[in-house]
Amino acid sequence: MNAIFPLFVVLPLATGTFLFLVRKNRALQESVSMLALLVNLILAGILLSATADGTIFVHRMGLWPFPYAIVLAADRLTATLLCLSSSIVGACAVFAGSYLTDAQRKEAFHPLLHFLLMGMQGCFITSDLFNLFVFFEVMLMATYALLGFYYNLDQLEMAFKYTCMNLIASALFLLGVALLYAQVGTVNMADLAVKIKLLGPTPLIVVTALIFVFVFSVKAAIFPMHLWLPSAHSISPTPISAILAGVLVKVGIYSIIRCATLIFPAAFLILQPGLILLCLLTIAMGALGTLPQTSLKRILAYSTINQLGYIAFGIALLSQAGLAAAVFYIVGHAYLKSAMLLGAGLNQKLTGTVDLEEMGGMMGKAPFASLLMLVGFLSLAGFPPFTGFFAKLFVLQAGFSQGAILATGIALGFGVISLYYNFTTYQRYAWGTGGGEVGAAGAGIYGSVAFLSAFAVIFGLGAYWLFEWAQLVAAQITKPELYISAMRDLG
Amino acid sequence: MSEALAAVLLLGGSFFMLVASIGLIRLPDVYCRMHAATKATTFGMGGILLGASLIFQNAAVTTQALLAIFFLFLTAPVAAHLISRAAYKRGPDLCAETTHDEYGKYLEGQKAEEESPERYGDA
Amino acid sequence: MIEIAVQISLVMMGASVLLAFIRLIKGPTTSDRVVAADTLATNVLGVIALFAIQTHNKLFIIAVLALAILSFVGTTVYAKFLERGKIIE
Amino acid sequence: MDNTFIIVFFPFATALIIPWFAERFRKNAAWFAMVAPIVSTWALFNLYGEWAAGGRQTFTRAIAWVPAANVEISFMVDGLSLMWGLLVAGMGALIVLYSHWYLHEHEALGRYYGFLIAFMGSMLGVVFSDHLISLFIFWELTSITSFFLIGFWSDRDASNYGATKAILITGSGGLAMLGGFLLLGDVAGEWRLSQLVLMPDIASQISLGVFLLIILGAVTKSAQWPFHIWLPNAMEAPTPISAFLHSATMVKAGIYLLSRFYPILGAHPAWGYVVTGFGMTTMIAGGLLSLRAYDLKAILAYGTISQLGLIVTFLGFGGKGAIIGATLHLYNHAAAKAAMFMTVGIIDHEAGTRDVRLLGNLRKLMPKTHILAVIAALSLIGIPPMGGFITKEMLYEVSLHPGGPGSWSWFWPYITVFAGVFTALYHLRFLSEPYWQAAEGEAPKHPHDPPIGMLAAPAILVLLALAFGLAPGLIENAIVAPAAEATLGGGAQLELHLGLWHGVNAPLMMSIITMALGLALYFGFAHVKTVLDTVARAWGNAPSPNRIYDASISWLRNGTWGILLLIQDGNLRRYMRLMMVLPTAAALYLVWRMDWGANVFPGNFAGASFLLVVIALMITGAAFATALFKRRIAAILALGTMGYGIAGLYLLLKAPDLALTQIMVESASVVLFLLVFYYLPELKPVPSSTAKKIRDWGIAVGLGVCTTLVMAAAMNTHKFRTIADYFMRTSKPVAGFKNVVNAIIVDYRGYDTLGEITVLVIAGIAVYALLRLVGDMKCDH
Amino acid sequence: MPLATLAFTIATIWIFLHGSATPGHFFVGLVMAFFIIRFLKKSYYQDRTFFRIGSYFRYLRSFTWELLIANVQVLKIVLSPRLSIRPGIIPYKTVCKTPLGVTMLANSITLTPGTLSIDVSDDDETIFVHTLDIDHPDEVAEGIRKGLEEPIVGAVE
Amino acid sequence: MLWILAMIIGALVTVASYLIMQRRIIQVVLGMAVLSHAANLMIVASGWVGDGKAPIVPKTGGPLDPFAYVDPLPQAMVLTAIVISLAVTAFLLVLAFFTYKKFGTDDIDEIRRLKG
Repeated sequence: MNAIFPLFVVLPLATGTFLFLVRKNRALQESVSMLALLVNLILAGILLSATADGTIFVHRMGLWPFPYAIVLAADRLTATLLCLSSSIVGACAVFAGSYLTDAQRKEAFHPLLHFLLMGMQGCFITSDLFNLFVFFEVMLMATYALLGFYYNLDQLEMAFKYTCMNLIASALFLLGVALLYAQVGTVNMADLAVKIKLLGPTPLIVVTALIFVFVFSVKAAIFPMHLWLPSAHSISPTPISAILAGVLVKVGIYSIIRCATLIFPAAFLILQPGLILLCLLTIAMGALGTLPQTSLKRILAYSTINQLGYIAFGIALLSQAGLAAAVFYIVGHAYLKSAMLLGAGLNQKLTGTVDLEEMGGMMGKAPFASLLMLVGFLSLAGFPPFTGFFAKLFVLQAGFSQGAILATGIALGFGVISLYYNFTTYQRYAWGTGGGEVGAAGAGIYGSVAFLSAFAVIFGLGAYWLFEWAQLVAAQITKPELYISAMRDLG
Repeated sequence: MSEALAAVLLLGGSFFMLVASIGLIRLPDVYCRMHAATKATTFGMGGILLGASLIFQNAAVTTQALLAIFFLFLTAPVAAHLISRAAYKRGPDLCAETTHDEYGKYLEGQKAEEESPERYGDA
Repeated sequence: MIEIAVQISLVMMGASVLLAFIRLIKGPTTSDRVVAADTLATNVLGVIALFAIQTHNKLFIIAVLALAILSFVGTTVYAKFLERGKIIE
Repeated sequence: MDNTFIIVFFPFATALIIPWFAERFRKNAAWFAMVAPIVSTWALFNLYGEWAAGGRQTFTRAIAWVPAANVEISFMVDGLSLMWGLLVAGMGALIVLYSHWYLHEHEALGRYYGFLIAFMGSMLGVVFSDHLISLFIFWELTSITSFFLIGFWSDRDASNYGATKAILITGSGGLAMLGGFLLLGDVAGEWRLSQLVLMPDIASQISLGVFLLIILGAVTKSAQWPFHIWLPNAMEAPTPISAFLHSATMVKAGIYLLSRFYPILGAHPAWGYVVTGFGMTTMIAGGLLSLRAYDLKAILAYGTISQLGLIVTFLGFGGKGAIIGATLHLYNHAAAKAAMFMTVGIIDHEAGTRDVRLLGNLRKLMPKTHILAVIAALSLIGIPPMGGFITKEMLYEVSLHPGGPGSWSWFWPYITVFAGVFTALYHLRFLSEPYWQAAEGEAPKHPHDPPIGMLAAPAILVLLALAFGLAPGLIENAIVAPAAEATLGGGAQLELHLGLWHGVNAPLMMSIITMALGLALYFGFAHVKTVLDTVARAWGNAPSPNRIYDASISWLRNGTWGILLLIQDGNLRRYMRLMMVLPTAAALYLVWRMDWGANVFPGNFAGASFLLVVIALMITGAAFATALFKRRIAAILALGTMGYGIAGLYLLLKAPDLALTQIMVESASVVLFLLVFYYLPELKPVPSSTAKKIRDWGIAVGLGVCTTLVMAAAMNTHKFRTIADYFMRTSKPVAGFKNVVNAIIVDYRGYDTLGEITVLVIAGIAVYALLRLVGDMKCDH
Repeated sequence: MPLATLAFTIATIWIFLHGSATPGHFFVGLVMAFFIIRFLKKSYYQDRTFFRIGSYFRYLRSFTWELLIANVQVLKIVLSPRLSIRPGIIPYKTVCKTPLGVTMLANSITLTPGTLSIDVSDDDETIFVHTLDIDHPDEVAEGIRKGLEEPIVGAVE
Repeated sequence: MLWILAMIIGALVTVASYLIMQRRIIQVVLGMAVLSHAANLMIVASGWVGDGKAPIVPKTGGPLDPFAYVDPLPQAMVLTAIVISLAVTAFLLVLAFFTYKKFGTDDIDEIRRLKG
């Protein structure tokens, strides 16, 4: 196992390169891409089952001793997110297969998709801060290329803004790495954890932690850094926005979790009030943003911000319960939101628009599609028995039981707004008399949307298993010494 | 002995570099400055590189140094030539002391005989 | 002896870099700036060569070679620009 | 399978498959839908037997759902839940029966019956739930299903509006209730109602906030003023739905919650004031509002509101009598009001309108319907021998000796009489205007009595109301008493002897007065109406709950755009400013709050050489030149110079490879810049005002200074020897590289290089993909 | 000489001076060669350039001498307290025929005292020379003819 | 040395953030380039503890003391970072170019289709 899980980086890289070389042969390209994604998913599943018993797999680059060379590590959290990313990307690839029509654009799509996957999975499995930066850049570069896939006016503008904002984030990241290296002279996460613990939360360490919070906030769209998200998620081609909302933002969340639990636990305790404030602002911004929109995808984008606020809130509680809730929320929201964005794409196929003003009466015209969307909206609004309800419930429980009454109360209060926008959006979409004729959509599209939406129900009715797992994950990541010793023993 | 020679070469080379820069500052217009820049820098580099090759006492380094010198002598004038022509075409702001300007006349004549609208800016 | 020479020449190079840089900033015309930049590049080459001597590192000599080429390319491109500068600026 | 689970989950199972039946058998799907309530009722009776056999002891059934977060679906069986179960299931059966005649062939029957049965299931879930969370879950399920049932005719704007209003108000109430539950659970450390009712002192521990949150859930659900506004709009639903959800069951869920929490929260000091206050206000407001309505269903809706107020008032008073009265009236009102709704449905169905001004003399046209309506109405007015009389008497009794806040208890009897008068008044109106008087206008269709099947359901209900009045003994100790006991909690034992005649006493006097006043006002209704209209005109457009709701909704829809634009105005520069200023501000705040020990910053300028200074000046100057040069070529030139300077700096820092790479990269990027701009024609200069310039420079300098300080501080605190020594030692012997940097790049940190190359490749592909579009780029502006 | 030959020559030089004869370095050498050739293309038509080595050396000697003078002169001008220059642009009629000759001449002119070639007329006959001080233009021309043109003509024509 | 490094970095950051906030696309791109330089310098500076030899192990074997050399790790990291920043800057440049071509303006304030 230790030997094969670097494949999560190498396999997509090889596949992507190969796919670009054979880009002229569309059939071969697509089949190989699907095959690789399937293999990836299987590997992720194996890793998940292997980490279930709490072992942390460590792969040392070139067998160099512990803190010096790059070390890849996979614990439960990593395995979970790997499964998440590979399954969602797979579904989106299937979707794209019958969604993208423009041949000229298609040929670059699959290679870039695999590079994107490589970047994300690299971020998940690396345990080296600078290596994390590198994989961030891989991921971002792929998204820069994929976001503005058709390069119309909107996409160009969006891609440009997105690129600029993320460049600032990268610079901040390097600043953070520099500060850390200057202070403790290492870049391996576990080693950093050890030495920072020795150093204690000096002001400089706290400032560094703050910098990292903001760096990862850009990916995770926490309040001041969320500005790129609405356009990026609503303008980019649908499969990409699904991946963005489903996995990419989770990369930021994942990194924040690692910082909070492994690298700077002490510093985060000092930062906690500010973090909670940021989370509430994020929730507020997301909720506020959904209200005046008329584009389905844009509403979904803002609701992503809203949900990310809740996830980050769970993390900011810095307790095992909060983290478990956050992990549950991450998984649930990933499948749910990508399902809904793909659903928006499905409706674009059917009606040729994502503008709610031009939709309506879908309940009669496309019952199955509107049923899928209904599941999504109910889950987003936090209604039982779907994942959304349990996710919110667990976060709120953690908050209340921790005595953060006011903050949790505010977070709960914004539930009213999410109630409002979800139901009105569904009404404007499914009820009423507006909208024109409805076309047809391929089986691949319906299949992928249904596949992803199914999780909203599965993890709702089967919340038991997911939450058990989330607690296992939380139990593991709240004990950084496990992670550290796993590396030490090999080093 | 060779050390002393190397030292002299180094000092001389960098001195000429300095001269070039001073000339760059003092001389009145682009063309005059180019005189200094081209000649002195090339010469200076030559000196420094020779010095280096003397110090290293190494076939590879020597060859490299010589090649570099050769290359500099080859390119510096070309560059100067290109720049000065371009500079003139941009607007021949010759300094006040300038006495003759045959080139200007030549260009005028060229303009007169064939009106060719320049076609740039369309990718 | 060599060391002293290198030190002195480094100082001189520094001064010339400074002067060239002043010209670069002052302008006045873009052509002046290009000339200054060209000189600057050559100066940097000199500095590198001196470093090669100081740190007995042959690598730098190749660098000089490569950079000579590169700076020439740069200058050429600038010249090309100045040619059609009337339009661009 | 346990009976409780059959009762609750069988309807859901049926609801899932009903659409298929509806596809197959169209109208007859009703009979399949009918299976669910019948099975539930049958199971209920089994359960009742089980419970009675067990000595009427409360018992619970649970399935763990997410035990780790202690979420479970668990049911408790006691008098209260059994009574409610019977109410819901029985009513459900009748409603389905009625719907079969009411609905037309072509309507979406699958959706209708599906949601109807699902609603019944969730309502049963509500009344049986033991665990707080499962109570909440079923509670929200009733909200959703009612949302879809109200919006059944989804192409009507009115029903969309009504559905949104209902889901918003009841849903928000539900959220508040959830908050209350979570806090309550944390305080009590116990999530099962069956356990909570055994904790007498819990009420004293919880704060007013928690109390109010839970009450909020109840009052929004059962349409108490000022949250009553959703109920009239909910009347857009098909009439059977109105009869089921909005008179008999769902709106009574709030009542259920109150009575379920009476043993838990009843001891709370605020209970009397808050609950009674809501009840009284609602009772009167509903009565008044119903007098100004013309739509029959609106009249009934406001009537329902007022009656709910009445019951809530009972609960607010508390005490034995009040609880019994509430329980009885619950039954009575459910039966009678549902029957009245059904008659209205019949009228609507046959006459094609519900406007009392267009209807008249229906007494002659549809005599059977008329009789049913009269009996039901009289029962609610409280005329003997209907059941309503008994409850009315009890209310008066209670109001004379209120268990609630005693300070202004003299006030209660008058209020109750007042409310009773209005109850009488609007019910008389409900009878007279369509049935007895002549019509002002003309009904679309010529009304006549419906087929007998359609009359069956209301008839049964009316019989129930009658039977309850004439022979209360049938249910009083079998069902009502246990329910009241459960509500009172604390193992209360009741032995009821209800009857119509208690001899001549104060309550009797009060009801006679009520009747007299009611009749008087009815005969002088014209004057009453003018008074009400003048009052309404005087009220004018003062903020009423409805206006506030509409205003806030339109603000949500339209007003938020402006606020959003304050932040997301699409201007990249503003985004950049935010992204750079806010983090810096946060960091500064942090720096200000924390104490930095002494000598964070180094004083010495060790290692500064002339060349370093020169290069530093060069870099800095070139950088500022890049910012300040007006001409782009000059700026690019300065950028290149800066790059060369940085290369020189790398040399000084003893990083040869870095210097070389830097110079290569720099030249490459400069050439790239130039090439790109080779294709750009002249751009028009964009001036920027001085104030903006100053602001930007301010921000920029601030950032720069912060970075400088932080970097200096960090560079001054090398607490640990870096891991680099290892590389120095092992590079040559182990990795086999003289140049340690190369060793690190290709060996120790190979993945970095891998990623770096990948980035280059992707950039290549991206640019390739972009350049494929040059064709499309032509002549675009 | 033919382009490819030249390229390979340069590449071999590169290998030789790099000290390590690996294909990779050879490739690098080739790349560099192509660079150089790209930018000096004008002057490669003919393959006579390897003959008359002697006259080459003559040219080289005089050129070096001129270069020294040139730099000394620059030194004088630049470091003299008051600039005493009367610059100007004068045409110089060359007798060189081949482009290579013209180019070499132009470049040499640039590197030799007080002169800087600005442009060559389209018919490759006149070289416009910027001169630092021209009290007598014909003297300057004479100097160029003597010091440079004759050796160049001897070498390449 | 330390202070000078820090100040250079500060100056670069200043210029970068000023340029980034300007109205012309080209200025923004230039700012990004400067910013990436600043970031690389930060990394290099973070490894600076004092003067030392370039991290190249001499041929003559035997025990060498690591303190005589400067820290090689930041150099390696910056080598990676430089190339990455080149790639990104290049892409951003091309993107800006096409944005200009499509919108026909290089004024950021006018490229505002995506509000709210």
